Order: sequence, then structure tokens, then C-alpha cells
Amino acid sequence: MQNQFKTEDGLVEVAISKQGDSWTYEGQSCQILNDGRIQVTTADGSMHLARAAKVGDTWWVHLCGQTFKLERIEPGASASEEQGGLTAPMPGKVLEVMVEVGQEVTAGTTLMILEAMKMEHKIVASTDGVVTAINFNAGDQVEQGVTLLDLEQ
Amino acid sequence: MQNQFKTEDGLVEVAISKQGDSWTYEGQSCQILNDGRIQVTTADGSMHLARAAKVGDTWWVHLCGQTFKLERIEPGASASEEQGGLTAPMPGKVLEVMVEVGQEVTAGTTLMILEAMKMEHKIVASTDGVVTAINFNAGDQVEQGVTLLDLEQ
Amino acid sequence: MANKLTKVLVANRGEIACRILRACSEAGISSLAIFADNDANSLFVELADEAVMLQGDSIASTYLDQTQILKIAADHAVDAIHPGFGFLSERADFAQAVGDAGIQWVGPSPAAITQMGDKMTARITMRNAGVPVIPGEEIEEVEEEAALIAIEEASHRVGYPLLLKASSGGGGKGMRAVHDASELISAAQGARREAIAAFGDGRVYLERLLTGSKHVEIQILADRHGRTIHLGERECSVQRRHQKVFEEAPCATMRPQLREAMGSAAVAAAKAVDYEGAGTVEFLLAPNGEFFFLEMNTRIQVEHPVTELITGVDLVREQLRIAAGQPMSCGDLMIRGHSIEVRLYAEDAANNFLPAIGKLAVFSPPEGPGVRLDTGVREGDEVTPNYDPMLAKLIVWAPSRNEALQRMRRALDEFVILGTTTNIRFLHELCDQEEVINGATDTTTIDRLWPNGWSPNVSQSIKNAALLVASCAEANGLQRRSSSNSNQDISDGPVSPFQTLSRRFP
Amino acid sequence: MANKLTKVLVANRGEIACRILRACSEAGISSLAIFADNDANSLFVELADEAVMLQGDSIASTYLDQTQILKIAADHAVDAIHPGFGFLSERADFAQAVGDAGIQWVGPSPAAITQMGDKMTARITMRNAGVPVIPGEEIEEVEEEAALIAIEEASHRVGYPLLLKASSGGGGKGMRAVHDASELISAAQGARREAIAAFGDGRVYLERLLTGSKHVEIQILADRHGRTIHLGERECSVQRRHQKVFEEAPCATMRPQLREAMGSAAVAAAKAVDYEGAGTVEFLLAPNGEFFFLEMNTRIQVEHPVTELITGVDLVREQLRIAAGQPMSCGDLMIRGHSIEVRLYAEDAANNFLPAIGKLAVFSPPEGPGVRLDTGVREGDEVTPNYDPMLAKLIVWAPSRNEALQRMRRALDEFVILGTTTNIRFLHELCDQEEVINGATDTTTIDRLWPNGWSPNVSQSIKNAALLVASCAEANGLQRRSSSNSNQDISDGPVSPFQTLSRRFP
Repeated sequence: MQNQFKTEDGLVEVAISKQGDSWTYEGQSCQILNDGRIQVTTADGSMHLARAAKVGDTWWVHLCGQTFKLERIEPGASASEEQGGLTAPMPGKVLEVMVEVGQEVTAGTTLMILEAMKMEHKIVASTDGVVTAINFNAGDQVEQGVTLLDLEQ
Repeated sequence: MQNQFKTEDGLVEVAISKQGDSWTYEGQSCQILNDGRIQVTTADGSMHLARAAKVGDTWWVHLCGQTFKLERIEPGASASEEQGGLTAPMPGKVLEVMVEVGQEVTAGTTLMILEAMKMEHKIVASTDGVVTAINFNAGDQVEQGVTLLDLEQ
Repeated sequence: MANKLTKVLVANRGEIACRILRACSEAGISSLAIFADNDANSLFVELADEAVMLQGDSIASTYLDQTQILKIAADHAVDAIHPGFGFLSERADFAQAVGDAGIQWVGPSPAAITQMGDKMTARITMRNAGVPVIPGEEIEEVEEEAALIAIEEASHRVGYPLLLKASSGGGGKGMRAVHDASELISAAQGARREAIAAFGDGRVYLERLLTGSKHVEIQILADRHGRTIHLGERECSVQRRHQKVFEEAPCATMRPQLREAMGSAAVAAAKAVDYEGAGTVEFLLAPNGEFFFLEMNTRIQVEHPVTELITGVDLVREQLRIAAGQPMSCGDLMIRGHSIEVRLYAEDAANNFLPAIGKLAVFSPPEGPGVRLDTGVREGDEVTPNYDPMLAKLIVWAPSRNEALQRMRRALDEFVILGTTTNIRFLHELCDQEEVINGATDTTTIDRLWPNGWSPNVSQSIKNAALLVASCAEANGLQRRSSSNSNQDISDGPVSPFQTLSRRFP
Repeated sequence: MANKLTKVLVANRGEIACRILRACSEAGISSLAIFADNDANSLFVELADEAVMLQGDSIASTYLDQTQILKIAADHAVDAIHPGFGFLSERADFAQAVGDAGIQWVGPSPAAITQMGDKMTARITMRNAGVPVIPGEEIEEVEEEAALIAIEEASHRVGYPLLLKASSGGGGKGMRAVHDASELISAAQGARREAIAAFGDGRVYLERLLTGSKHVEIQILADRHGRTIHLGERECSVQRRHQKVFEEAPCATMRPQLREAMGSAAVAAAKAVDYEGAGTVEFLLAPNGEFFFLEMNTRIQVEHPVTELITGVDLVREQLRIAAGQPMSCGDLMIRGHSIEVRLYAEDAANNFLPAIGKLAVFSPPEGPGVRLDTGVREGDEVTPNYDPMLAKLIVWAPSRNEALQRMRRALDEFVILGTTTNIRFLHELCDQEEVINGATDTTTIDRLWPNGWSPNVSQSIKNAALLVASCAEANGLQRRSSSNSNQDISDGPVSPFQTLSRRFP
């Protein structure tokens, strides 16, 4: 049984195997209880109950006081990771564009200021590079996930 | 739109009618909100939100701090009301049978003692009559709803 | 033991197990739950650090099985057992066996349990210690026929109305009020039968039924460092079927001198048996201010939260401290505001409080300031006939009694439980009664307020509106979304707690 | 007015609206909620006796639309308006208009709001009243270019590091810390822009940034019967993005004399402006025990519950009493135990606390003793970018600070929210920091503890276990039960809150 998830640490391939009622992966094992909950036995032998919910393609998992957001990549689909693009972290309004097309920037430079949830947020260059496209102007409303600017390394 | 419900007050036929987005019955009206909740406008003009859940054939409705249990009778099905039978109000164990077949009893006579949920419960004659059948003996486990005794008026 | 507990076995279930498990977690003590098969999915099992299933299919072979529980305790190297209330909490033999196994009992010594746990012995002990007891008579006969004869004879001396009480009793089990000689024998048989079933001990005793009295009890705490204190009173007069449903602290009519007198009597009672831990001394308080010892409960009590809220003392945490040999942490008594607890039962209050069962299709408790919920259930759980039908304790605190009542009404209005019949509406109407508002309650309040049984006060228009809602929901297929899943597989198989929301976020 | 309110309009939304609506309900006052279209399904609308929808699709045209709100108030014959916090709560012109309409404003006079609401004026007022203020300079210039020049000049006199603050500010909006002259102009532009957007007033002032200080504030209450009292302090030093996330009462290092000194200064501040109602005087408390006036908030505050829990005073209920012209009901200050509040945000603490959105697929708060939840959301609700991303305030009380921290950790462990990113884990790790445990927090705590931003401390084994759970759930089709319903109709249409359980009871 193979699944691909997008996690904070990047894309992860997860191959789980089943023995009896138990599923295992990397030394962890789990079992589905009668009522549908999942009981996890971690490598150190301790047992925990997990809670999980799927919203869209994303599994949200609560385990040991930690919450994980695991976006499942449909087999065949390509991961939604943008290449070099800088995307809007949430819906909002572009307040100010601080750079121009063609401008060289260093990692950490503020490229754009976005207003969302009554707060200002900086869009910052993740690497050194050259701005190759600016897709919105000050005043524009943007949706979450849209590419605001393109940066070429 | 016609429905039949078994309520505390017996069987009730409910015929509701629709005008625009609004359903009405006996001077009360209600509307289904965007998110699926039901908003009720009572005859005095005040508005309330109802919560409802269906378990099996029974609608549970919470409205104005009151909870109602409304068993819907499937069209064509006969109501599950027993005729003269005395049914177990809950699963339990028969502790004692206080009467014999053929015995005349008056309303209020204790016929049987049932143990359930660590408490004793009396099964009491609802009317004057004659015991025509006793279906369980002391020590028997009984399911909820089974007829414990028959009483003929 | 280094004055520190490291692992506690909680020998209980439901809300009190949750209460204790949370206290362990907060105290940094690891916890072990034990559970019967039919409790495998219960909340308390989830809250425990570890949980072990008990083998057996009756209460006697699970939560009451001392041997099995002691074996689990030994296998899992626990250093203490907290019995909660009910079950084995007042079994001196178990407390003794726990101590013999080198495990700390969270509670008083076996000797104290015996002296107080046997209600007849306790009456005698208290009488000897100068604490007033209710006029009545102990019945030593064990054998049914002899006991019935002795009861019959004693009844003439005690007089009617009288109360039959199980010597090992508690929680209203094995208790019967007898108003007339003609009812005596069948009541005694019932009380004995219930007592044998619940406690394995059929002995009962007789007490004069003191009508018009309040049930007032004093919370005490005693540690091994020489401190035995009281934490004020609770009033628990409002009872149905001899079971408390509405409890409050302080008592509305209490005065400081009387509190001190009752508190001192309670402390004296505790000291008389070298008490350790948390305990409650119950009294009947007559309208003239006289009070009589009823019994002492040598364990934490269902209604302990109201004392916690007005005194600011965490009683369960103190139990754990005291059991570890530490001094109790609380200082001088400091009572503030007013607290009320109601017991939410799955029961049909309109049908003589008959217990109900069902699935908690919706279980949506109130929130906001001054509201505490102690429960062992959650939405989706099933109420079964296997255990006590108490769903939750709803507790409020407010600066004054009047505000506490207002808050309780608000909280009850917000509480939505669908899928089983509950006493929520009954409790709400109770809070609206003048007698309750005035604090003039006594142990006969419910019987007097509703001599022919309670039935809800619902207007026809609300009834019609509810019918409209059900019809409208039915007509619009509002249940269809889930009912389309009701294929045979799912209705009999496991129910998934997982949810998928259809809306997708880009 | 007969010293009694009959109907209160709550001009707010979310958790504080719920808090106020519940207080009205408990006080027997009928309530009217107003709500924007996108709040139609919010909990506060449900809790109100009546609710009226605001026309408009921005905050300015709904919750900030004075004319519309006043019209609703008049149409529905309310006799008071409670503004909560934020929105119109510190708008003197609105308070004035409310009074002019013959409606009682639940709060101080427009004059008091003006004198305290404009932070620059307040600094001057306090300086004149002998209350120490932070070294700094007011900038009167309104026009952008002139203001920037004045700020630049003032910066030389104030010195670095300095703080730019919006004169009409609050909640961290329009505030910037400037550590170096090179950052000054862009910081000033940003602060002004944010201030204009949030308050319609771009004026900022400069203050010396006093590092290593605690943010300590005093709660006060004043009625029309001559009583102005303080209710002790709250410490709210732990802030991220200049917004409080962890608040407690009392302050861990507070001593009785200092409390009295700060309390007296706060009462003097309130009296200086003829204050009425509930208010908070904020101070910076330097390590040497010197304290400086920061500002006064002329409204109820987000963190008011911690004061309620240690003093036993229901602040919102007292606000309603005072507004009705009654004397406040609370007696002498009586502080007991310790209370901590954390603010649960939908935000990515690992990504510079970036606000998050999503659907609350699971929202399962902790229960048990000493836990209070003030929230405006429930399971199934959606977190949108329209409003502040605060989901809930989780508040605990315990007899001691250490026990309160233990209880908070337990409560956070029990809190399950799925469907949106939250700061729960961050808050838990915060409670584990030595500095927090020792009560040695100051306003730079978070920046110092995580100079390069926080990221969760998760073992690879737990990460793997989570991946296993997701894979296993996916493999076993545990989402299938609901996803089979995800046809187009339902995903875009209304979601039914109705549930059908497949198990049938005979």
C-alpha cells in the first residue's frame, strides 16, 4: 500500500504493510479499533489514539498532542509545489509591490506586502534571484495559492 | 406533505404546507437555512433555531430548551403501540413475578419487578384487568420492548 | 516511597475516572485505567496513559474483581490505587489487600472504612463519640426470615414514617421509605434484595424519617501530618428516588456558627477513626437547627466539585498528595460565591425517572464563564443499561446564589442532547421553583412539588413547532446525506469517526 | 431608566459577543445581535434572543457602520449598546451618538474615551496627573510627509531601540519596533498605513523601547455611586507580533505593596477622567520595580477572564449593572489561586505566525475542573480571512501558578482541532519553557526564546506514526462513509447539520 503525502518536510512516499490486524511503517504500527478509531503503537512500545479527518485531499491527524497536515497526492497527479513562484499564503489584498521586473534580489528581500485578516504580511524572497514576473498590482485582491511573483535563481 | 409521528401524546398526523421558502403547520412556520439548520417562527412571532437528529425512525428535536422524541411511522406501517401488553421499558432482568395467569388485578398493582441499570423497577398494571399471559420468569433476561405480560380488560 | 506517586491505577470508570485521570496527568503521575469490554471505547480509556482490559462480562467479574485488579496492579508496577466512588471504594477488604500488596490506597485505612462503611457500626461509633444520630434501630440479623421479624418488631419502636437503609448502602440503593405498616415487609424485602445485589450484604437498619429536614454534608480532608480540616458544607436535599440530583455549596440557610458546629462534629468524627484523605460526613439538618449524623462516606463524592468551586481546593489533587504522604497544600478555609451541581441522567423524568438508553447522536454541552462539565461521555457514545445512567455533572459557579441559579438555567438551555431521553428539562424547571429559588429545599422537595410525578410544562405551540421541524427535516431529506450510507455493512459494523468535508480549499 | 436594562444590543461578533450575550441571558436582559452576512451561521447569532443582519460587505459597512447600527437599535427599542472590544468600542463619536439617541452606552463617557483613546493625549493627561509615562515623544503631524520628517527628528531625541505606536492603536495594529535608524522610515510608513486602515487615523508616536520589562495591567471598575476600585493585575508580557498570546493573573513576581501602588495609580488614572464601567490601565513594569503608564483601554479586554477567575468578579455582569445605574455588586478584593489564558489562533506558528484559514472539521475542546473556554466557533464552522483569526481563549484556574501551568498543558493536550493550522502546539511548548515556568517572562520572551522563529519539536517517530495513520485511514477507506456523499450538489450546497445514526433501537 503506497501513498504520497506533501508534508512540512516535503514530499514523502509512505509504503505501509499489513500483518494480521496491524499496519506498520518505519517501526510504528497501528490498528483500527472496532469503533473506527486508530490506535498507534510507536517504536518505543507506547500506545496512543489518533484522531484524523480528511478535508479535500488533506488528512489532518492529531497524535500525542501534535497535529499534522498531510496532503495526499493522488497517484499520477503532480505535486502542487510551485517552482520558484511566490504564492499568496492566504486570500488578501496587495498593499504594495516593492520590486520591479528584472530587479536582482537577495534572499530575505521584501518583495510585496499583503494585507489579510487585518494584518500586514511580507512576501519575502526565499533565495537570491531575479524577479521575472509580477502578477498583481497594489490594490488587487488575490486568492490563496495564486503566484504573486516569479523569481529566477 | 403528510407524516405520522408517535409522540408522548399519542399518534399525531402532521400535514405541513409550503409557501415560498417557508413551511407551516398549525400557525408555526419554519425555514431551512443555508447551512441546513431549521429556523422556527412560532405563532407569537418569536424566532428560534432547532436542532434535530434522526436515530433509526425517530426524530429527536431540540427547540427552546425542550427536547422532543418523535417516532415517525412509515406510511403503511402500523404504529408499534402494544394493545394491552406490558412491555419492558429497558433491557434488564426479571427479579420477581408478583401475579399469576388468571389473576384479577386493579390499576396500579405491581405485576413484576425488573432490575436494570442497578436499580429495581416496578411493572405496574395500567388498567384493571385479568392477567392472561406471563412471558418471563424470575431470573430471565429481557430485551427492551418485549411484552412481559398480557392484561385483558 | 519518596513522598511521590509515580503510577496510579484508577479502579473506576466514567466521569469520576476521567476526573482522577486528569488530576494524575496534571500532577505528573502516570495513570493506568482498567476497563470492561463494553467500556473499550469510553472516554476514560482514552484519557489514561495506559489501559488494561478486564476479563469478564459482569460488574462482579470486572470492576468488582479484586483479584484481577490486584494482578493488573502488580503486573504494571503501579504504586497506588484510586478507587473513585462506588465499586470498590468502600470495601475495607480491598483496601487491606491493596496495602498488603505494598500498594498505596488512595483513601483511609481499612479500619476507618470498616467503622464508617458499615452504617450500623458507624451509628454506634458516632453515638459513642457524642455526635447526635437519628433515632432508629440497628438490625443485626442476617438471615432473611429472622431479619424481617426483627425489622417488624423494631418498626413499632421507631414509629412511622420510617426509612429502611442498607447497612452497606449508598447512592439510594437498598433504601426504602415506609409510610405505613402495611408496606413494611415488601419494602424490607426489596431493600434487602437490592442491597444484596449491590453490596453482597442484605442487612438493613431502621431510622425515623425526619421530614422537612435538609441533607447537609461536611467535606473533610485529613493528612498524615496531623491536619484534619473541614471545607464547609454542601446541601444535597433535592433527591429523587433517594438519589441526589441538585447539590449546592454553601447551604442557602447556613450560618457561620452552625457551619463551625457541624464542621467540628465532622472533624471529630474523622478523628475518631484516624481518618486519612478526603471524606464526607452527612447530616440531616432539622428546621430548628438540630443536626443528626447520617453516615460518613469514606471516599471522594459525586458532588465534590461544588466544594472545589467555592473553596478553591482541588480535592482529588489533595487526595493524591495525601496518599503520597505529603501534607495537604490548602490553607485556611476561604469560601467564595456559590456553586450548584445538577446530575444529568439518561432518564425519563416524566415516567418516574425511569432510566433511558440510546445513542448520543448530539451531545453539545454549554460553554462560557462559570460553567464546568464533568462527564465520561462524548457525542456518538451509547448509553447502555450496563451502568449507572448518569451522563454528566453540570456545575456552575457565580458570585451569588441567585446568579448561580441564573447561570445554571442558561447552561441547561444551551445543553443539547439528542438520541436519548434526559432530565435536562426537569432540572431546568427545578431551578424555576420558588422553593429552590428561596433555598427552602428539604429532602421531600421533589415529592412535594410533584406529588403525582413530574411532567414537562410544554405549550402546544412548541409541540407543534417540533412536529413541524421533524416533518420539514423529513420532507427535505435532511437526513438523507447520512442515511444513504446506511447499508447493511455499516449499520452493523464499526462506525467511522472520521469525517470528510466536501468543501475543498484551494 | 428604572435602574434596569431590558434589551441590550451587542455591537460585536465572535467570542466576546457570546460572552456578553450569555451575561445578558443570565441577567434576564433580552439581547439583540447584529451580524454581517458572512456571520449568519455564527454561534453568537444563535445565542442571541434576536438577531438582525447588517447590510454591507466590508467591516466598515457592517460592524463599523454607526448609522446602520443606531437605526437597528432604534427600530428594535434597545435601551443599551454593549460594544465589546475592538470595532466601535473605543469610538467616542459613537458613544456620543448612542447617548444622543437616548440609549445607554455600556462603557465610559465619550469624554473619557477621547482622553484615553487618543494615546498621545492620554500620555499627556497621565503625565499631568503624576503617573509616570514612558520616555517618548508625541507626533502631532497628520500629513504623511510632515509626519515622517517629525518622526525622524524625534527619533534622535528618543534614541534606539524605539517603538512606533498608532495614536488610535490597539491590538498591535500600527505598531512597529525599530532597532536601527535605517529601518525607521519604512517602519513608520507601515505603521501609519496599518493605522489608517484599522482606525482611520495615521498618527503615530514614539516611545523608548524598554526591553526586559513586563507588561502588567490593572483592571478597574467604577460605578455612578462613587466607587472606583481596582481588581489586581494581569501580566501579559508574552506577545508575538505585539499581540498577547499568554496572559495570567496574578503576575508571578508581584508583591502586595507594588500591587497597591500600581492599583492606586490605575484608580487615579480612572478618576482623572471620571471613568465609569470596566477599564484597564496598562503599565510597563521594569525589573527594578519602576512602572510606566502605557495606555488605558476604555472597554472590556480580551484577557478579562483571568481576573474573573482569581477575583470571583463577573466583569461583564458588573458592566451591565453599572450601565443600568446600579452599584457594582462586588465587595473587597479577594484574590485566590492563579489563572492563565492562552489565545488559540488559526495561525502557522512555524511560519512567523501567519494566519491560517480552513474548516473546523474537528473542534473538540478539553473538559474537566478548572478549565474555561471562551469561543465563538464550533465544529463545522469555517475560519475565513474576513476577521481576526482567534479561535478561542482557553483559560485555566488552579490553586497555584505551578498547578495552573500543569492544568494548561493537560488542557492543550486534550484540545483537538483538525482542518486548520493552529498554534496549540506552540502554546504547549511555551508552557514548557523555563522562563515561563519561573514567571520570568518579559515582552521580548518569544523573540528571545525563538530568535529564528519557532518550529515544532517533533520526533521523527511521531511524524512517521502520523503518516502511518493517514495512510492506514486512506487504505481502509475510513473517509469513504462521508466522501460517498460528496457529489457536486452537496459540495456546493448547504451542508446538513443533521445526523442519522445507523443503529436502530427497538
